[in-house]
Amino acid sequence: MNASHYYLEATVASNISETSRVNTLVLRLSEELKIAPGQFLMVWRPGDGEIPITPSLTMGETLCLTIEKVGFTSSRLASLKPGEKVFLRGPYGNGFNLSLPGRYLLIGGGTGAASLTPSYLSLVRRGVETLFLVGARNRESLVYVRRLRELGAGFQVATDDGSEGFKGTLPEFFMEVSSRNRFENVLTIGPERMMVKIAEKCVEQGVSCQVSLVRIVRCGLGVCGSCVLDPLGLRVCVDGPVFHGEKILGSDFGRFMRDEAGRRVEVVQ
Amino acid sequence: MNASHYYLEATVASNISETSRVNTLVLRLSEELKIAPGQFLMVWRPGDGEIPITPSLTMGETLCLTIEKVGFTSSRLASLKPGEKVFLRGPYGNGFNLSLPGRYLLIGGGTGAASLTPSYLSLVRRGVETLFLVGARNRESLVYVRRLRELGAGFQVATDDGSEGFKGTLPEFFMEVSSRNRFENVLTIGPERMMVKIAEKCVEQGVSCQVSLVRIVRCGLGVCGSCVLDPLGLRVCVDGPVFHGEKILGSDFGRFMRDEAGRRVEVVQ
Amino acid sequence: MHPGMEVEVAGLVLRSPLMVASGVLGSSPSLIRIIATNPDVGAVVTKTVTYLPRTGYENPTVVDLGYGFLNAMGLPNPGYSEYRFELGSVKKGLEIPLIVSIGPSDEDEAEEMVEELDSVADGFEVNLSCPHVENLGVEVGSDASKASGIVKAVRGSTGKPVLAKISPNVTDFVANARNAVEAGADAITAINTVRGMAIDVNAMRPVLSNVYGGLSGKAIHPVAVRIVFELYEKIKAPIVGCGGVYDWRDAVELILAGATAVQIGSAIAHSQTGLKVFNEIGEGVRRYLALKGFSSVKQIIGLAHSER
Amino acid sequence: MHPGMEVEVAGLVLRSPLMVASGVLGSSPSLIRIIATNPDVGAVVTKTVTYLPRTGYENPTVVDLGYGFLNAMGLPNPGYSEYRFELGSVKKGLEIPLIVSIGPSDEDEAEEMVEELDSVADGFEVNLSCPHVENLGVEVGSDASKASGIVKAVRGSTGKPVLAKISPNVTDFVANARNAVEAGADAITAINTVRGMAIDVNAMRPVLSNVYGGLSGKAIHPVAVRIVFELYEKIKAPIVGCGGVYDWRDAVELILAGATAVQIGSAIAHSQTGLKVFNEIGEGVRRYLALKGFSSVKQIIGLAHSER
Ligand SMILES: Cc1cc2nc3c(=O)[nH]c(=O)nc-3n(C[C@H](O)[C@H](O)[C@H](O)COP(=O)(O)OP(=O)(O)OC[C@H]3O[C@@H](n4cnc5c(N)ncnc54)[C@H](O)[C@@H]3O)c2cc1C
Ligand SMILES: Cc1cc2nc3c(=O)[nH]c(=O)nc-3n(C[C@H](O)[C@H](O)[C@H](O)COP(=O)(O)OP(=O)(O)OC[C@H]3O[C@@H](n4cnc5c(N)ncnc54)[C@H](O)[C@@H]3O)c2cc1C
Ligand SMILES: Cc1cc2nc3c(=O)[nH]c(=O)nc-3n(C[C@H](O)[C@H](O)[C@H](O)COP(=O)(O)O)c2cc1C
Ligand SMILES: Cc1cc2nc3c(=O)[nH]c(=O)nc-3n(C[C@H](O)[C@H](O)[C@H](O)COP(=O)(O)O)c2cc1C
Ligand code: FES
Ligand code: FES
Repeated sequence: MNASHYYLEATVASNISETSRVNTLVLRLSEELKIAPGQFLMVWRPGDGEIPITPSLTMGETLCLTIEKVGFTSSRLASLKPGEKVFLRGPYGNGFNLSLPGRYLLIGGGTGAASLTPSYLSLVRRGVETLFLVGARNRESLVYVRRLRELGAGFQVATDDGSEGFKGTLPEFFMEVSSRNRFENVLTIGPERMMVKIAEKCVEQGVSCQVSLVRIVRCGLGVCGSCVLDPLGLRVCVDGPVFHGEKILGSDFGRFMRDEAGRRVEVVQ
Repeated sequence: MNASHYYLEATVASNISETSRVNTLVLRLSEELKIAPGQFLMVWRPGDGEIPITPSLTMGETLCLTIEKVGFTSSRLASLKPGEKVFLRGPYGNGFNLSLPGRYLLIGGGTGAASLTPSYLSLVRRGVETLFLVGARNRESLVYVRRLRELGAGFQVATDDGSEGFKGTLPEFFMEVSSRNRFENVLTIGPERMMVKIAEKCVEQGVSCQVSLVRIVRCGLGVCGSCVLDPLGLRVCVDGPVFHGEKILGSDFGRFMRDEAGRRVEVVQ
Repeated sequence: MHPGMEVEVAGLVLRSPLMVASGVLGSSPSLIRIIATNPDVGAVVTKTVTYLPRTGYENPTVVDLGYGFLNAMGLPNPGYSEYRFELGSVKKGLEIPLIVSIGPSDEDEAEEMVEELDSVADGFEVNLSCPHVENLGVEVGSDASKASGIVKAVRGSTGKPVLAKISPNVTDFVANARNAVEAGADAITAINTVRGMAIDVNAMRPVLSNVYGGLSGKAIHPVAVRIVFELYEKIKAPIVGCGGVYDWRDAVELILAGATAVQIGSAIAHSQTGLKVFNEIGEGVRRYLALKGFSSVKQIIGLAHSER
Repeated sequence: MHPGMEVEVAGLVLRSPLMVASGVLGSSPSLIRIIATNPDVGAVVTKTVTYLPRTGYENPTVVDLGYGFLNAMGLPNPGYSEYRFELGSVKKGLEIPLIVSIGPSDEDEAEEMVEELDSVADGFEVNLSCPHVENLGVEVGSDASKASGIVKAVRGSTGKPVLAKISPNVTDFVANARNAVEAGADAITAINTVRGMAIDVNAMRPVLSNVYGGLSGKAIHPVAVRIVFELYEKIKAPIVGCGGVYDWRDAVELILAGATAVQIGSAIAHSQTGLKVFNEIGEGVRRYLALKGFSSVKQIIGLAHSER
């Protein structure tokens, strides 16, 4: 019974435009926040709603959130100005297991590139051999690559149209890369259809694969059931958001999710 | 915030008549109870009420309560038969400080002799030089002396009418004894008028004196205020029941208490 | 499985007196199937379904207080007809009764919903007590004639057991329970959540987007015990106790107070072990019965009332 | 002492918004004197006195739940005339207002008590809400005309501020508060305890000798916040918040909800530091005000309501 009653106050230090749809908020926290790579926070603006976000950088009292404007709340948050406040609760869920033996391949699609960065940095800091693939539709849609360059990260790019890096989707790039190099571990965040393809390939190749799932998160506490992954009955907010691919392949993963009313709907991305 | 919600169940193993007014219940507990000498328990029989009692013996899952029949609840409890149940919550309050340096003189009047026995045994077990004075009006009113003999305790008796041991009150016996021997510490439980006399003498002689006070204990938790010692505002149930004599001399100690309605009334015994 | 654990509520034979409370975990069909394999679960109550689909309120919808939760979900649900379809897919092979919770806002809705859902339900729980949704819940429950009309409509549309779930947020909950029983409810579920709210001191604003919400969990257990105890003396129908059951003592307390069965909600999320909390509580109840010399949980129902 | 902490309730100037709640620690006169030396205590509310002396209920009268207490003391008190005598002995030299809590069972008692007590009181709190004493408290409070009559009688017998303390155990607490204000109450104290009970599983009996009792402490804090918040929008009189204030956040939450001052009860016993809890809370409130850039606690009263 660990009360998460209290929100941490955070002030926007700057707001960086990544693409036309994605912004990164650099936040200054009122106190330090301990959060493992892959865990998420609930980010609240009174009146504007509250949504789950996996931070894209955590350093002492600085925290980055990379947010795609997909609807009301995310658009409001992504448009905040320096000095404005947001309120955070968490961390919630299970992050990535970064202590499995072997080399790591990280695959981030869209904002997933940002959300995977703390995992990347943690691995590299510990001297683990790591390759980071980031992808998007085109050069303009690439997220977080400037920040990754600033951080001196070694990463490779894929775009669907070839406007930068490898020409093709991330699953295609993944096949390409893994035909040349062997990685014992794959971590991926991105559109669910992309993740399911990668997870399937990993299972075929006997590679451990961890994916970070998105469902409608309301409570974040495991009580409301809105984030359930059927038919496994797993709650993304407490049993996830990170799952081992082989554990959820064959479920609704990549195929169905539930909307806000609990209706079963197809996964479109 | 340590919940004392739950009562411990205890079964009467035997009921020993000490005097016409006092009985000792030997209880078998459903689990072990940790209680320091001088701490008290709230003893409940549904329908019959609940009263504070300082145990007269604690050994693993055996517990003795020596109870004087002064009113409804105490009379009901003191009359229980083997096999009947009582329910205990606690321990509550602060017991005696038995780690002060020097020799100890224990002075128990009436049931106080019983309530002091755990302290006596604890001191003797640790090899501390200890003398135990027990007293009553007359031989027939002496409490717990049989048990003390069984336990092989070295103790001396005083009776007001001289029907056994020293002839005189316990304060008189105390003066007698302390004129011959020096004790650095006095512990006393008994009628309040007796305790106040002893405490006064101790202060005169520069001897540390700890007394165990009786007030109307309702909650035992420090919340209801029914056990307050005026004008110090000390709560007997949490700040006591054991107090250092010099801290409370000059207060209502030995003079006034509050009845169940909170009226200030004289201490009669 | 554990013969001493069997109870009967309003004609439903339950292998365990422990049920999953409505709305907790949302009772997605797949979860119902998983939960039903737990031998210490006697029945599942679904989340409350309404006539039309509801998306519920905006986040934040839940506050964790440690000793309980505050929630104002706003009854999100896909609507009764889609839900009926989903329940149909799990109903077959389910070993325990499926009690469908419904939140109709009037008699017509009640009738239509129950007629449709009857084929997938083993019983109904009428939610007269959601403290944070207008036109449903407490509003319905405290309007005696409306509540009565809805329960009558449900009663008239099914031969299956009907439970009415009442609110603690009223002066005279006994009258409400009696009213529901007179309208045809076979049993009373007590209690739904207690009205409450939380304000964040940094944001200086109510946390829940709906401002007010319902308090559940440990915090309301003494309230539930008290209401079950009083209902047991004042109404004839069996009572299903609900509110703050976190361990076997809490469950036993409600049964001694007069509950025939006990629902568990918040504890599932607050316990470290999730759904295993049912097994911990079940084992505790069995140990307790054995220790006290009872052969069936039925023997202790309402025992706190008797002068022994 | 701490200028930013000063508030005014119904004409009483308080050096701190924190008061001792009625009945906790019994407020013996000597305790009142001791408490009054604490700079973080703004006023003391005495225990509720009745017309005649009451010995209260048999033990057990209190249950410690960890996250709160259940109590059914039965309003033990020496009766108003003896209590007046005792209060007289502490009144002189007292630096903070002494608010005398009274529990009259009718208008005549109210009049006589207030006339007598007026010389020792700086204000009165009329207890319309004790949940476990028949003919007093909730019974009085939920009988609107009786409550109204009593408050009018009190109002008519003193020129000093009159607070009316209301119960959370009713459907329409707003009506009760409004009723009291219309009858002349200058402020509303919200809330008294929430009805509850506990059963001991070994004894298989209700723990409290009175069976039912009142729940206080952490458990009821969200209920108090909610009632204060709603009263702030619906009545004009100032509100004194009470219920489950254990730390500075709890106090600030009630003030943001609309309370002008805050009473503290259970926390005194539940905190490790006893009466120092007032200083911890006081310091916390001051730190909070400074951090948020306010110079006075008055500036944050009701702030959770504004759309900012
Ligand atoms: C664990 C986790 C981590 C996430 N991390 C990020 C991140 O780092 N960056 C980022 O841009 N996005 C992230 N998301 C997704 C993000 O939470 C949603 O895009 C956001 O909630 C949309 O809310 P909205 O009000 O703006 O959109 P709405 O207009 O309410 O809805 C748009 C769509 O977003 C989805 N959505 C809505 N509400 C939620 C919700 N409460 N939880 C999850 N999905 C919802 C639904 O599919 C909906 O159809 C994450 C989601 C989860 C579950
Ligand atoms: C810390 C402590 C330890 C005690 N240990 C012992 C002990 O070991 N043996 C023993 O015989 N007695 C002990 N007592 C005293 C015992 O609790 C009372 O004699 C008993 O409560 C009387 O209750 P009753 O209902 O029988 O009497 P009642 O008829 O209710 O009252 C008789 C008198 O007993 C006193 N009394 C009543 N209720 C209480 C109460 N709740 N708390 C304290 N005093 C009360 C009052 O002075 C009252 O006038 C102890 C008291 C305290 C406070
Ligand atoms: C997140 C959440 C959602 C709930 N949804 C419903 C619901 O849809 N219908 C209903 O009757 N009760 C609902 N409740 C109330 C519970 O069924 C139960 O009455 C209450 O939580 C008290 O039980 P507990 O303390 O064991 O949680 C909900 C409770 C919670 C915490
Ligand atoms: C032991 C105890 C005794 C109480 N006695 C009274 C009383 O005499 N009069 C009254 O109005 N309220 C009484 N109350 C209620 C408190 O004043 C307060 O309203 C309630 O406890 C909620 O506040 P808290 O959570 O800070 O304790 C009592 C509460 C407790 C715990
Ligand atoms: S979001 Fe509520 S259970 Fe996961
Ligand atoms: S008995 Fe209640 S405070 Fe001591």
